[in-house]
Amino acid sequence: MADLPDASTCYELLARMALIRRFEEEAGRQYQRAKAGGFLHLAIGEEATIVGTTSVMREEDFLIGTYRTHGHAIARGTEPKRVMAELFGRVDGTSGGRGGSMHIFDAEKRFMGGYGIVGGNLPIAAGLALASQYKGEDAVTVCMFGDGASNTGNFGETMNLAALWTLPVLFLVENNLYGMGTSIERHSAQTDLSKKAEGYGIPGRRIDGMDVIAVREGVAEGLRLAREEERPTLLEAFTYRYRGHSAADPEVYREREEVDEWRQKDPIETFAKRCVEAGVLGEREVKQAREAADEAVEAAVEFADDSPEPALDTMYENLYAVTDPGGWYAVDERSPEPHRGEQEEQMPAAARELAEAGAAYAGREEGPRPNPAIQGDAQEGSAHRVGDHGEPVNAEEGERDEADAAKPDDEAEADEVAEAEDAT
Amino acid sequence: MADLPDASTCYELLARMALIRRFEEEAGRQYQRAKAGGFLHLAIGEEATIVGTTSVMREEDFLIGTYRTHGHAIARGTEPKRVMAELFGRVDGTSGGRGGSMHIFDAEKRFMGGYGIVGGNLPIAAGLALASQYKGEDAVTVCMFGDGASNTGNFGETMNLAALWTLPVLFLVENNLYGMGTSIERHSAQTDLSKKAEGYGIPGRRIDGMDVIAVREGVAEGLRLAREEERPTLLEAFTYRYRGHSAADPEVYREREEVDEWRQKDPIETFAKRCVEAGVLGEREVKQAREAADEAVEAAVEFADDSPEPALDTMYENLYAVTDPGGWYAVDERSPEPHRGEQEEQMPAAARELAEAGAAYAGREEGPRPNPAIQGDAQEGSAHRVGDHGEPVNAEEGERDEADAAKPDDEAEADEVAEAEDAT
Amino acid sequence: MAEMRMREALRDAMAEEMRRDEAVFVMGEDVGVFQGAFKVTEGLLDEFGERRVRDTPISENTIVGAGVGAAMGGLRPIVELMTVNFSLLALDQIVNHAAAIPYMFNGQAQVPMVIRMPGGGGHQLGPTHSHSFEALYLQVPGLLVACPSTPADAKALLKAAIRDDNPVIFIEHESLYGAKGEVPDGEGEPLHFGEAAVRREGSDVTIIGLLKMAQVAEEAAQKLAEEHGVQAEVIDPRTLRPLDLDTILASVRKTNRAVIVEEGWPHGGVGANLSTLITEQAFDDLDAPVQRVTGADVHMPYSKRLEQAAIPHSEHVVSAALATLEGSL
Amino acid sequence: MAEMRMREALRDAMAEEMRRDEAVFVMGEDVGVFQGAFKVTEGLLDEFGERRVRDTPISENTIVGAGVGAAMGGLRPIVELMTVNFSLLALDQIVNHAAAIPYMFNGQAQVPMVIRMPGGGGHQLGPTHSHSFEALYLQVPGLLVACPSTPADAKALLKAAIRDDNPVIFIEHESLYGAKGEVPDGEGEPLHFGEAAVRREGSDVTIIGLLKMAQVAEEAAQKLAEEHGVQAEVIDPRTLRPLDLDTILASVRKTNRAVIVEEGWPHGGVGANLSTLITEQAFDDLDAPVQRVTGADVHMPYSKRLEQAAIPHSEHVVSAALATLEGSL
Ligand SMILES: Cc1ncc(C[n+]2csc(CCOP(=O)(O)OP(=O)(O)O)c2C)c(N)n1
Ligand SMILES: Cc1ncc(C[n+]2csc(CCOP(=O)(O)OP(=O)(O)O)c2C)c(N)n1
Ligand SMILES: [Mg+2]
Ligand SMILES: [Mg+2]
Repeated sequence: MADLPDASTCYELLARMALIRRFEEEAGRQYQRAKAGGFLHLAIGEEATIVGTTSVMREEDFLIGTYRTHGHAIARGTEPKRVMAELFGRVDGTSGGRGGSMHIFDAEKRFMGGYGIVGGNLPIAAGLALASQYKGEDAVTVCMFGDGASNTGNFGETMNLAALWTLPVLFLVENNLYGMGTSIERHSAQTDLSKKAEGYGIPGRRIDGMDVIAVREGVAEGLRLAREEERPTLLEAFTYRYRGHSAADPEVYREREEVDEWRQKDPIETFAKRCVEAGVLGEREVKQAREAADEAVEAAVEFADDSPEPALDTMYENLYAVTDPGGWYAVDERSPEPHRGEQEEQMPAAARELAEAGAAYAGREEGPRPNPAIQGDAQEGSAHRVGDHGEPVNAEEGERDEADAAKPDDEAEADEVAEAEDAT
Repeated sequence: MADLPDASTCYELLARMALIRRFEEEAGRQYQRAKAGGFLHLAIGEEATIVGTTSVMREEDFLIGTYRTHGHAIARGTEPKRVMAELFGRVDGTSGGRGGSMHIFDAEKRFMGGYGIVGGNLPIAAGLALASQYKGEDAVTVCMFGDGASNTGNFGETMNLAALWTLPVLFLVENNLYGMGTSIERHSAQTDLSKKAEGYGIPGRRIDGMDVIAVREGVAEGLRLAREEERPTLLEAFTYRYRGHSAADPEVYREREEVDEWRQKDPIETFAKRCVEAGVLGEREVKQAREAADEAVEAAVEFADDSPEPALDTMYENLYAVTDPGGWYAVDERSPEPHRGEQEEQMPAAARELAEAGAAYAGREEGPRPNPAIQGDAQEGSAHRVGDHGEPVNAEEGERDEADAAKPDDEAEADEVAEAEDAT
Repeated sequence: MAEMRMREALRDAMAEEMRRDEAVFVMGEDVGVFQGAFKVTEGLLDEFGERRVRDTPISENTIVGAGVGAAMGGLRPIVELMTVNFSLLALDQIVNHAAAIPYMFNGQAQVPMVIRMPGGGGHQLGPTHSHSFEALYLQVPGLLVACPSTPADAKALLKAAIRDDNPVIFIEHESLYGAKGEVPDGEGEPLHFGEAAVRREGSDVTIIGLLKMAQVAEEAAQKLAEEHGVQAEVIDPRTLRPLDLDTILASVRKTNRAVIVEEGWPHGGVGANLSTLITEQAFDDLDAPVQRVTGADVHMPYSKRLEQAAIPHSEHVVSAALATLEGSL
Repeated sequence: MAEMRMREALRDAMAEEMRRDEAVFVMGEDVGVFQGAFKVTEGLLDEFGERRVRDTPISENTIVGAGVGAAMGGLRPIVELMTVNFSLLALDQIVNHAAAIPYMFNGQAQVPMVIRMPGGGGHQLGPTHSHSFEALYLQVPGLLVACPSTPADAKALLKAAIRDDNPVIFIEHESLYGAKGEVPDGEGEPLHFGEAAVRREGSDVTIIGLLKMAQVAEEAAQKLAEEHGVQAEVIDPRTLRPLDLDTILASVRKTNRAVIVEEGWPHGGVGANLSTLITEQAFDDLDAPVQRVTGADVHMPYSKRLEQAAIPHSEHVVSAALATLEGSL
């Protein structure tokens, strides 16, 4: 096991992970209260992979991720309140309320998004790296994506291009063993994802994504290779999401026991314990990190609550950059001319009601979100899954049994768990 | 070196390769005379890979290829005259004149196309294999594609799916060292293409694509694995196209010497020589194979010339299968209602002229095709490149010098040649 | 008649056709163990097993392409793309392969497959998850395009689509999955493609709406009657390829006015196409230019407020209808 | 003024902008060593070297995506897709990324890139290589769409596109690459997007044509004048997003009749969009329904005869124009 860094670094790592965890739990809670809408993908359990990575990046490096990147932005230095405001769809959100949970972005922190299309960020990462190389800057682009994304066409295309052009990029697959409800054995013929890019000339390495120190080391070496030798790498970090894919996920595809086992390796608990045992941090500091997180997240909610909703007449802002001369001098006949319904005073009653409810499933202002699985609105994700204290509810036994009944092959899944353990 | 099969098999292999060669040479000539239009991609030099493959396939197996598949169809048993008629755009063509050179198809011979989109045939191959597996039939699908196609997103996606579902499919990459004008070192980070699918769980193997016997053996084993063990394989056959990518290709990207060296390994010459030396075939039989090819191709041209052009009122035929009941009972308001210009008597003069010229570059009825590079019509491919006897013309010295001047790095290219030689 | 939700009607259509024809199978991301991202395939894995209900990797172009190949090989795949937004990744297989193959190989191969995909806005899914691509698909020769708005139509059209020998783009609306409606008992009859439904009769103006906007059109007609004494005729085209222009024209010839409401982008949309067709064929019958109500010309914003303002509501349709009547009331 | 071919004009535009701005570079399949599939990038590798003229693997979605990333990182990529037909493979990056990013990230990132792609029919390239996708691209908010028909416009529009901070779809027509025309000497001025060109003045009917069809429109006008005494006004929109509807409307208000000619598919095409816009804005000025002449609703057949019959010719435009004048001549 790798050595711990100095005390202040350890504190920072712990505090950052705790902040992200608290933020995510609160986001889940706010989602239940219908303050946040759309899909909500939480990365609870994956904090070591996130924070380990960003902790060894330089300010000028680029980070680019997926639709599960509240934590990534925060790890990169974006204020939690701006992420929360984005979830609330407010003007002070990272994307002014336009992007939502799946499309967080912070140019200043070089957090380059937040993308809703699985695999869509890979070629963009290659392009960012190309820009750095072209300009002779020594920034590295870190591109994070899921195990499921490694099956997309973009994966192969981008690996080849990055290798061919020796781009300064580090690919990091956050292998949480599932792409939505499909376990890795059922979606990828090659379950050792670190090998998946070798055929394109990109070497791979596996790291324990639950151990923030191991992640730091692996990423630091990948950054070095990219920065100094212009050699892209593929890192596979084993990690796990405790929550469902998104809030609607009834999780029929995995066993409660599997989740519980991974919880034993909780990246925050284990790291805190290790720091205390090694005498690097005291119990007091651990507590302090937690409390700081509580405070920051509480403030974030307050801030987000106070932030105004975007005005209707901003509908077309930033759709186009209006440049001149040589650019276009006139927009066409319908945009950004206001469109029926986009004028404040003309907003139709039905729309106003829905909008004012501020809810994905318009209902009571702050009432609990109805369970779409029952209401008939289940989606890629938006059901009732989170308990009062932000802890995942493993549904009542009755429900669970039903879920189990849907499983084609319980044994196969038990095997998966075993293998997954071996892997980390 | 593997043993030769019996005499009649050897004769059949030789005759089939000679037939394809003659066919392709004649196609090139007819293209120069503007009897064939569009792009013309010849596979001259690649006959051993084609014929070696089909010679060990069963009747019920599927073959699917690219836009360079005149030979593949003929190897599968399609009559040359029907392929020629397709090049001429006539009703007796394999696709009734609708598909052209890039879209040959023969359902009866289970030659499943002929696709103009690079990489587009890969997922379709997986689907054909799935159909066989699903129905419990033991047909194997052989999917052929180029080195350039191994960079497409479809490649990675399809490899994974085929491996995951253990589909009875054999992937065969016809590595002719170039994707259009881009040499393999400049388009693929991994130049050992047999390794390219390992990351997806598909083992690879390299074979000498200029040796019809080596191809037979490699493919036979791949077919066995697919058929008996439901294990897909990736075979990389080293081969070479003597001609340009298509007829317009000025070939500035490679040296004349490289082409000449590959010609030394000519699949037909070397195989004929070996057969004769081994006493399996006599000179007379070799001559007979050539003459049979001459005759068949001559007959093909005659047949194609006599075949009528499609009537305008067939414009919408086979756009839709009109099924009933439960299908659609009516087409919509514009198709297949004849459209302006689709009625025989109303065909506009301009169109009639162009159509009657029968030429891609409408000009004299049977005059030589103008050189688009000069005329300003150069394209993905359609220039004057072929000499009187179907042999590639290495352009006059003057032109060649100009072409060389455009090369950024002659040395790099020399290296490529060297490496390419190593590779085979 | 039983009342059921659209997702159940769709599932029943698939299950019935799978029972009827062994060649029919379903594949897509999370259609099996997960029971479908929107629970439309719920229960199918249980009944039909992994051979016929196939979870796929995230590989849209290859999922569709494998469907094309399987269809050419004699099967009848139902491919689910998790949402229309991702169908752009599969467009090459849809347009250059599925739609082109029967024609370019002159009928030697057919591609009897259904590509189901839900879309639309209204759930704050933001810019990458709220598209309406009806207008994109209706352009393509060789495809059939369905866009049902009721559970009964959804079931009957999906059955027709599965039995049809052409590639069918079957567009569903995420907001309608939970919508309830009467569905005929038993297996029911497939619904012919190319038959529009007249949802409400009226003499003053014709309102045409599809998918979720079929509902909005009906709401608008209700309001027009109650608040303005205007009798609107409401038409749901149900399929865009083939399009039942006859029914639409007959209505416009009667009302002399038309409004089209769609959720997609304004430029080159369904409305532009319909408006042109109506104007070309019934120019002299029109007392006012055809009006369109469309989604806003933006990538759907996440903010509930902006999103709601970007989607058509019945008020917009009412005001468009009144505009066609200006001077005549 | 010097006479040059469109491919040379395009190359000059790129070369001049590359000299002017180090951030501009070109990438695409065979743009370098091969000198471009259609020789548009001829000579650029020589002048600018491999860093700025980059051959890519065959990976359309990733080529465009890498362009998006490079643009976000401060460069100004010109991405060449070998033909429009292959752009379907890149549509996710074009629509869900290039077009959406500036908006969905609220202006924090811009995507100043040009995606050049030639298309169109007429060379017997058959079903997978003859598309006209203007109508597909004009639908998408966030994109600019150019479709020049003369060497001078091609040069000036491409320069404007390269300097513009928005993602631009730059559609070229394969049949026009060899077409000659006068091009202003020297660097010349970029041409503003959203300015249509009136190619010929006339009072009887307005004919709108783009790309190759701008030529066909002019031929038709010639014939109308010579053979029918009809004075047609010919307009080339030059860009479809933004669209200079003002110039078109001004003409229609004068002639009271319009014909649109395009090479693409009839359903939901450029013509449908324009016809709707004209009818909406100038309904009372129209003496006849707007006429469209479009490509046939098929995947382009290879046969020269069928292909020619599937593409609009001046005769079709003449007959459409005469149809708008029926009764008034
Ligand atoms: C191209 C595309 N296809 C499908 C989806 C729907 N989808 C969203 S997340 C997801 C699973 C992705 O799994 P993985 O890459 O492992 O990331 P994780 O969610 O586990 O972080 C799917 C299928 C999508 N957003 N984009
Ligand atoms: C998706 C796509 N991109 C680009 C092209 C243009 N193109 C036609 S052939 C070719 C090169 C293909 O090279 P390879 O796969 O090695 O096959 P080969 O021509 O050598 O047989 C290219 C780029 C195409 N047809 N399809
Ligand atoms: Mg995952
Ligand atoms: Mg090749």
